[in-house]
Amino acid sequence: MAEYSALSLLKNALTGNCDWKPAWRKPDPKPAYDVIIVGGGGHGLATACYLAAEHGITNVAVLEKGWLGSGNIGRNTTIVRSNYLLPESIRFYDFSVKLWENLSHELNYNVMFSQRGVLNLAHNPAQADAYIRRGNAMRHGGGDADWLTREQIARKVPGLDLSGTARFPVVGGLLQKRAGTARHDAVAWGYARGADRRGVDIIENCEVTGFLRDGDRIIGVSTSRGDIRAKKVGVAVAGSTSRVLNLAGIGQFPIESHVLQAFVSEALKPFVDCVVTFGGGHLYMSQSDKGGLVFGGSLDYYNSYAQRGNLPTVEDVMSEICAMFPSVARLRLLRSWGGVMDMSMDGAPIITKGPLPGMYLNCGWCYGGFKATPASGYSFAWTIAKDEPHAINAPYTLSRFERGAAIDETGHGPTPKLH
Amino acid sequence: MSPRRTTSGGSIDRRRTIRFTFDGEAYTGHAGDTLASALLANGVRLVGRSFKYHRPRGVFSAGIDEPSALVTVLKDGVREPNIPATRIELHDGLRVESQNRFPSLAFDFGAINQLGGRLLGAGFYYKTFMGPVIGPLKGTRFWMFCERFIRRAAGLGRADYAPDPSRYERMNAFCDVLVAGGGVAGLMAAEAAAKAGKRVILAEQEPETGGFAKWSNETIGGKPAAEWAKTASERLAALDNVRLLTRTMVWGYYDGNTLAALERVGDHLARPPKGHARHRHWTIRAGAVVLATGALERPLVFPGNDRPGVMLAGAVRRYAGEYGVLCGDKTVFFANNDSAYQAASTLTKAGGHVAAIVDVRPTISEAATALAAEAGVVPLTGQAVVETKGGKHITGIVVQSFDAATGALSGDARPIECDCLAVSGGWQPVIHLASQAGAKAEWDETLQAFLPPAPNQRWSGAGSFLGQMTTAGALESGRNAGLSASGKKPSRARLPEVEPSPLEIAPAPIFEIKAPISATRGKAFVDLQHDVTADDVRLAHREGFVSVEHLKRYTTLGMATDQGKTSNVPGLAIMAEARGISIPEAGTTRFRPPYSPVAIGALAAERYGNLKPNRLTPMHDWHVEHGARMMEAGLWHRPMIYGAPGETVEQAYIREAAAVRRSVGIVDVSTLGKIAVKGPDAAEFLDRVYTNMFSTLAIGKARYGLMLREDGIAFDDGTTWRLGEDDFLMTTTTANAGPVMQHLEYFLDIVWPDLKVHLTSVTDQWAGAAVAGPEARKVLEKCVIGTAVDNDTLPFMGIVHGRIDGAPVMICRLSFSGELAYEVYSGAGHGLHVWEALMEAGESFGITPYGMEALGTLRIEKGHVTGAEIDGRTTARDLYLDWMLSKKKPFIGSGLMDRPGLIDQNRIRLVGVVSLDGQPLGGGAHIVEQGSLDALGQSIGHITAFCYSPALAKYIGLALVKGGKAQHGRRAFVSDPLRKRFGPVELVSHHFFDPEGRRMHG
Amino acid sequence: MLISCPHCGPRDLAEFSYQGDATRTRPEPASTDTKAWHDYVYTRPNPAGPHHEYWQHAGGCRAHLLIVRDTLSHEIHSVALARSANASGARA
Amino acid sequence: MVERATPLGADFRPGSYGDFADGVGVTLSEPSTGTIVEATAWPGHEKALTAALGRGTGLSLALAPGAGAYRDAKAAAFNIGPGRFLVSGKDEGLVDDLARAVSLETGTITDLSHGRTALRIEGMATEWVLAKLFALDFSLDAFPVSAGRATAHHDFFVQIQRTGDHRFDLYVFRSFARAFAMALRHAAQDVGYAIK
Repeated sequence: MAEYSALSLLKNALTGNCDWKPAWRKPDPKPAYDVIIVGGGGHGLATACYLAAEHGITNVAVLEKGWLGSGNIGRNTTIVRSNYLLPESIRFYDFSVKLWENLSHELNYNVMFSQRGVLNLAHNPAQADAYIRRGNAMRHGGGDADWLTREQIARKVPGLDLSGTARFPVVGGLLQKRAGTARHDAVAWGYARGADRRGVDIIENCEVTGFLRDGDRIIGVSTSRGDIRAKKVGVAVAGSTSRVLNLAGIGQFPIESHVLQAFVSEALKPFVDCVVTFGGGHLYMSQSDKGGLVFGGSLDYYNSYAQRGNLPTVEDVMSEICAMFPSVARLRLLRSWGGVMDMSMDGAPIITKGPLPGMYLNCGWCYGGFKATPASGYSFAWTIAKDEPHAINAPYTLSRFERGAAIDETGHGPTPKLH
Repeated sequence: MSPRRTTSGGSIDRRRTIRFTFDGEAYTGHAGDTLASALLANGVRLVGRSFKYHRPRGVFSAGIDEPSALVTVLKDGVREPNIPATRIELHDGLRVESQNRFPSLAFDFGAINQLGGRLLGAGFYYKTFMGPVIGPLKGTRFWMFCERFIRRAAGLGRADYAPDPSRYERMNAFCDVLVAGGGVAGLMAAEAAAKAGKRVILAEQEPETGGFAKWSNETIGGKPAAEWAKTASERLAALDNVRLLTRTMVWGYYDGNTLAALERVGDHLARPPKGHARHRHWTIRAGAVVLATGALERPLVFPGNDRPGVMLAGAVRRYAGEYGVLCGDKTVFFANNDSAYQAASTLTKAGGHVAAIVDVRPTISEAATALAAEAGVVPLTGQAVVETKGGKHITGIVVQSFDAATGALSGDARPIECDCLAVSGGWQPVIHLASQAGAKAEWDETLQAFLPPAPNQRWSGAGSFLGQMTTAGALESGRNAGLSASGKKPSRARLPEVEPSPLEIAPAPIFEIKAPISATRGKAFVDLQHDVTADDVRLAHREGFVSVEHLKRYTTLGMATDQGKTSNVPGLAIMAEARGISIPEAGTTRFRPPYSPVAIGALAAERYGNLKPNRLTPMHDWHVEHGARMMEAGLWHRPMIYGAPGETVEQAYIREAAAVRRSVGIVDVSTLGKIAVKGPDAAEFLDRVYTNMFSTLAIGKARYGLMLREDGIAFDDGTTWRLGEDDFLMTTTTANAGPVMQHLEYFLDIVWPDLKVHLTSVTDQWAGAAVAGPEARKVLEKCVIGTAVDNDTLPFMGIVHGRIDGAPVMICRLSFSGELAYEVYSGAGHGLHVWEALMEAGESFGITPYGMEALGTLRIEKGHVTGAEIDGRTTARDLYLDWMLSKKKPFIGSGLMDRPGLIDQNRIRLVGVVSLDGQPLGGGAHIVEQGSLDALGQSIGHITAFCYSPALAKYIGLALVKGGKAQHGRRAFVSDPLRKRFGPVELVSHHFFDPEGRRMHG
Repeated sequence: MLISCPHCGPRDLAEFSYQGDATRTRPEPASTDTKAWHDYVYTRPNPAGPHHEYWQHAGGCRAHLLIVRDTLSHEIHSVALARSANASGARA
Repeated sequence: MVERATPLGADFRPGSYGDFADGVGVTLSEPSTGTIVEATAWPGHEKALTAALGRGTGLSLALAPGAGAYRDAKAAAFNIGPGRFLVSGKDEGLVDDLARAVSLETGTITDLSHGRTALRIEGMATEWVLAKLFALDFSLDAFPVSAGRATAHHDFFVQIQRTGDHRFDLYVFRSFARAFAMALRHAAQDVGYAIK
């Protein structure tokens, strides 16, 4: 019997649920490992899991400063999609969606990936063209994309303001059917358990306070629980990248940390089926399995490590949601929170060997880290194991800025707050 | 045996009867009632169903902390779900429905979930529904199939899709001192600050100030406490420097002492007056804040603790004291502290009957014993409730001896009959706002509660928020906080007198009675709304979800609409015990805004239904009157076409564009960004920001300019006019007017502060009309006076000043269309006047107004680029504008524009596209070298703009294609799978029409 | 958040536009040192703590401000008009 | 002379609106401003500029941020930024007078007579209505008569001068004027308003 299944649930229910094992062990750190992953978020845990599962590298430790999954894996709006414009992005995120589709099985953990679709609304002909360009790019890249007319949208998403008098009337929408939502915490826990069951040590409350060096080379880390040596050190601490790189003496880096707020309403009976994004502003909304409407908007637009948002952004987001769904005005905001985004200079991530010998870096996820979790872990594990990038992360170098090879989905250039 | 109304007492207005319905059934209550008190007064105990197990639930609290009695309010033709009955003021016509039940509240199919209790524990969903690995339900299908049913069962209330007709508004306020909470401490603080001459705002979430004083039956200053509070409140309301806001909850504490509050202006009215808001969202910038937000009572955790009739002791007290409602005929109190004895006393005084007091402590204070005696009972000390009896409401309890030190139960289980069980597990200060403000709460061993952290913004605390649980403490700390917020020292003046309070409010450290649970006893709930049990907490512990955040996420503890107001601390205590550590070691969750749910419409209020303002040109009304179909361009509205009856969009723009090439057309270009660039260094400045030279431009001439970003990517283009030696008028694209202005201001303020240049946005100062076509000059000749417009006076790129029909105009000979063309600028207030004069002058030439579609057609024919090509990723070279990159001087972007990746010939670059099958091309379509709709080829680029060209009589477009110029003459295909279009095209030069520019120079 | 504009006084965050890190030095305009330009345009210290940054009071007096603000607490330590701050060499 | 058209449109017509049964709380109007000019001094020449503006308008302008001066129905000026002033006058010739008065050594003058639209709000509920839109302290102590403020309500940039205890002149970009008037009217619904 699989550790987790309907049968095991029944068996345990009959015995008072006393036999469940911890989802992951709580080991003390060993003095040395083959690979250390700094950062027990989604990407770090996925990396460890794939190192063990795909490359047979099991002498691995994941070091987490606080509680596991406490970064953006635990504070995002749970959307999974690959509706990108540029070929590099499409290739990477489509690969990720494919991994998502089998993830619950692979991990024997229900991450509740639900392909409910993501619909981007277009409000004028120019915006429609831009979305169609993107949808066509997705189709040419091998992915799925459909264009919906206003009538089709009306059937799919009741409650949207589709009147001609709307300030931003809907002219159509780009639907990616394979996109959807997943249970974010379950992804962290599932990967943690998957890694743990394959022998990886997951060490919580273990803050990296410095890097051990042999000349230029990184040979381990100092932590709040002692020094730990490793042949390779992977860093996957999006949100804190600059802080951790600082410990390695890297003081300037193409990353800014910004706060992004997210919101959830009170739980409701099913209200909206797919993920909807509003083109008249920056807003996206979906509904969780528990019933809360989950939504978010733009960054707060200034550097922050505070996980604490500000009021004008709250008001902007609420205005947009009311413009999109006029009935939502009557519903109530239950909770808001902030996550710290690793905003890169072109909006695309960095997954690379380096920048120091013995170090491997995974960062710069901007808004897009959650959906990337499987592909990020997969390709980062590959890069660490083989010392060269996988085809999907080959463009995500650090040197691309100096070479003039930015991967700029929005076209906003080196203004991180706008990506 | 049921709850009922007393014959007298309380502060409700018994002369005013109010009618309301609950689940369609008609009831009455009195003015001053909440829905909860009125339902209880009517003997209604079953009010809702719980989230997961659909267990019957009743009113549990008397305030904002209510976890169980959630209802849907039907008003204004819309549904408002999940509103606590304890927060709804009774008013005539109130209609309310219970929720999360089917088909009815009393008989709910969902209750079947209770049978699967152990199966449905914490983490249940993560361990199953992964589905088969093969077959039609593989992948995500099986989960999605199950999810449909799970979603229907989950959720609480049902929302509808009818737009909310209510009005909401925002109010900005400034004050020296904001007092959050209008209980005794808050009233004292506000008065002290007001007397110190400060501008004060006092916000109280309830309809009346007073807090506990309203129902405590104590005296303050020799008067009944309720009366004292009323007088204090009236005194404050009479002061000019005090704004007293009731029904106003401060819900968010943001940076820089900015606080957010929600005033429920109209919820208690049957119908708000015309134009008045339902809710008002206050943003308050406070010099200092006094947090006097009080404390909330905690329940105890024991089997069956969720049955209707199990309530908080403080709530039972409030219903008796304030509403004249007895929550039962036979009430048992169950406590670990003395506050339950005050409640019992109040209940007795109101005419209620106390059946027993069960206390987990082995000994209790004399004062408590005395209060018990007044209530006619001897407290059952050292005992605990281990079971409740009953179905849809409580009918009795079972008690057993309890060892407070070990938690062990012993001896006989003794039943006690009752219909209400009033529980008190101690008090938790409402520290949410302080926690939001930034710091971590601190555990207090004595009070067994989290106390507010040391302030890290300008706030001070007062009253039970600080753990000052007595009225005397509230009076004193309130006054001191008010003084301190006013920058004054604590006062020694006499405070109003109160009775001594020898009671022991600090509780024994008991949170849970661990009695074996069973089907009949019921589960021991921690979070009543989300059905999280003590066993769920222990299961989370067993599976390693031990950090408080993991506990919360794994079990959903504290994540319901009440945000764990009654459950957070007990949950934490149970986890701490399981881990064998102290509560502060186990941690506390961080509180996030809002303190309690806030209507989303209230937060959006200030937009007035218009997310973005409409920006209109001076000729807007004319366009609309003349059949224009308007389209958005950023905030602007511009004519897309001027449709004649029966014309399609395509027919209209072809007609308009053809008219321009044939005779003359006119288009509104007022939306172009315009910036006055003035000063002795203006020319030097322009040399630095444009890639090409402007210092060499002659006065009275214009030049086309291109700007790059610092990273060397093309940013914006436009013409800049030299009106004088030190006076330029820069034009930008419509979309980039704001960003360009900001870009220029940044460089002037930060990079080149030594340059003497002033910038002013004059976009709105000028109306612009472009007159284009072979007959354009003749039109101007007919109406312009004060200047000639011939080729010598007004050559290409020349500027002249004159008048049209009395209005001063400035005319520049510019061409976007490739025709002989002029931009006629006039003061915006004269724009329509000049436009009409031009129309009249052009009448004999068949002047045709044209819109954006025709404008686009004309520019595509000429191969001019716009935002579709300058899309933030293209370089000047990609667009074949390298001739504009001056080699004589550096400019913004010159440092990085030559990076290898940016000069790669194989980048996607500008080409022209001609449709070879006579079909339209489609914006956003891709270009492929081979393939079909069924077997999509590899994309080598995309179409940025297309049109039917009347001049060339075919469909043409602009595209960005790999290799650019090298592809000229090549065959390829347009591939547009989203619109199911695939067809042959030829890639050609983007200069389709009159490449030498003879016509515009003509 | 309130920002005390040296010209306009304390104003709401919504009136201001964030203009980013204020510690970088722009290379000489004619410099062809791509690395120097790269560092200026693309890299930042991004500290967790006091941060020197520019804001524009876009919805007010339009002036750019040099602000020192803590990125952990959002507490603002100092605000100066960027023009005078840069001119007087007070720049970090 | 060609009359300058108002951007406010046909909806902005005299009458009483909103909840005015017990009288109107505010009155809205479009005051006639022949000239609106932005005048900016080079750093260090602020004093010379205010003096020159004084010569052109007869106003005596202090040099403090936000300071302003007001002569009923004649001219008004207030500071809107470092060295920057918004000047308005009834007379259309004022723009030429000011251009003559302010030399290039002192600063620059930019004509915005067509580019900005003034809206006047007055009445006992004025501060209440304006507080809905602007995060400004409208108390008399914080915002004295004749002082000015440059501020914003979302996409609306607005420059405000207090011209009476309960009277303010609001200068907005002309293209936004109609939308702004709508927002103002909406905000005044609950107090009742008249358009003059």
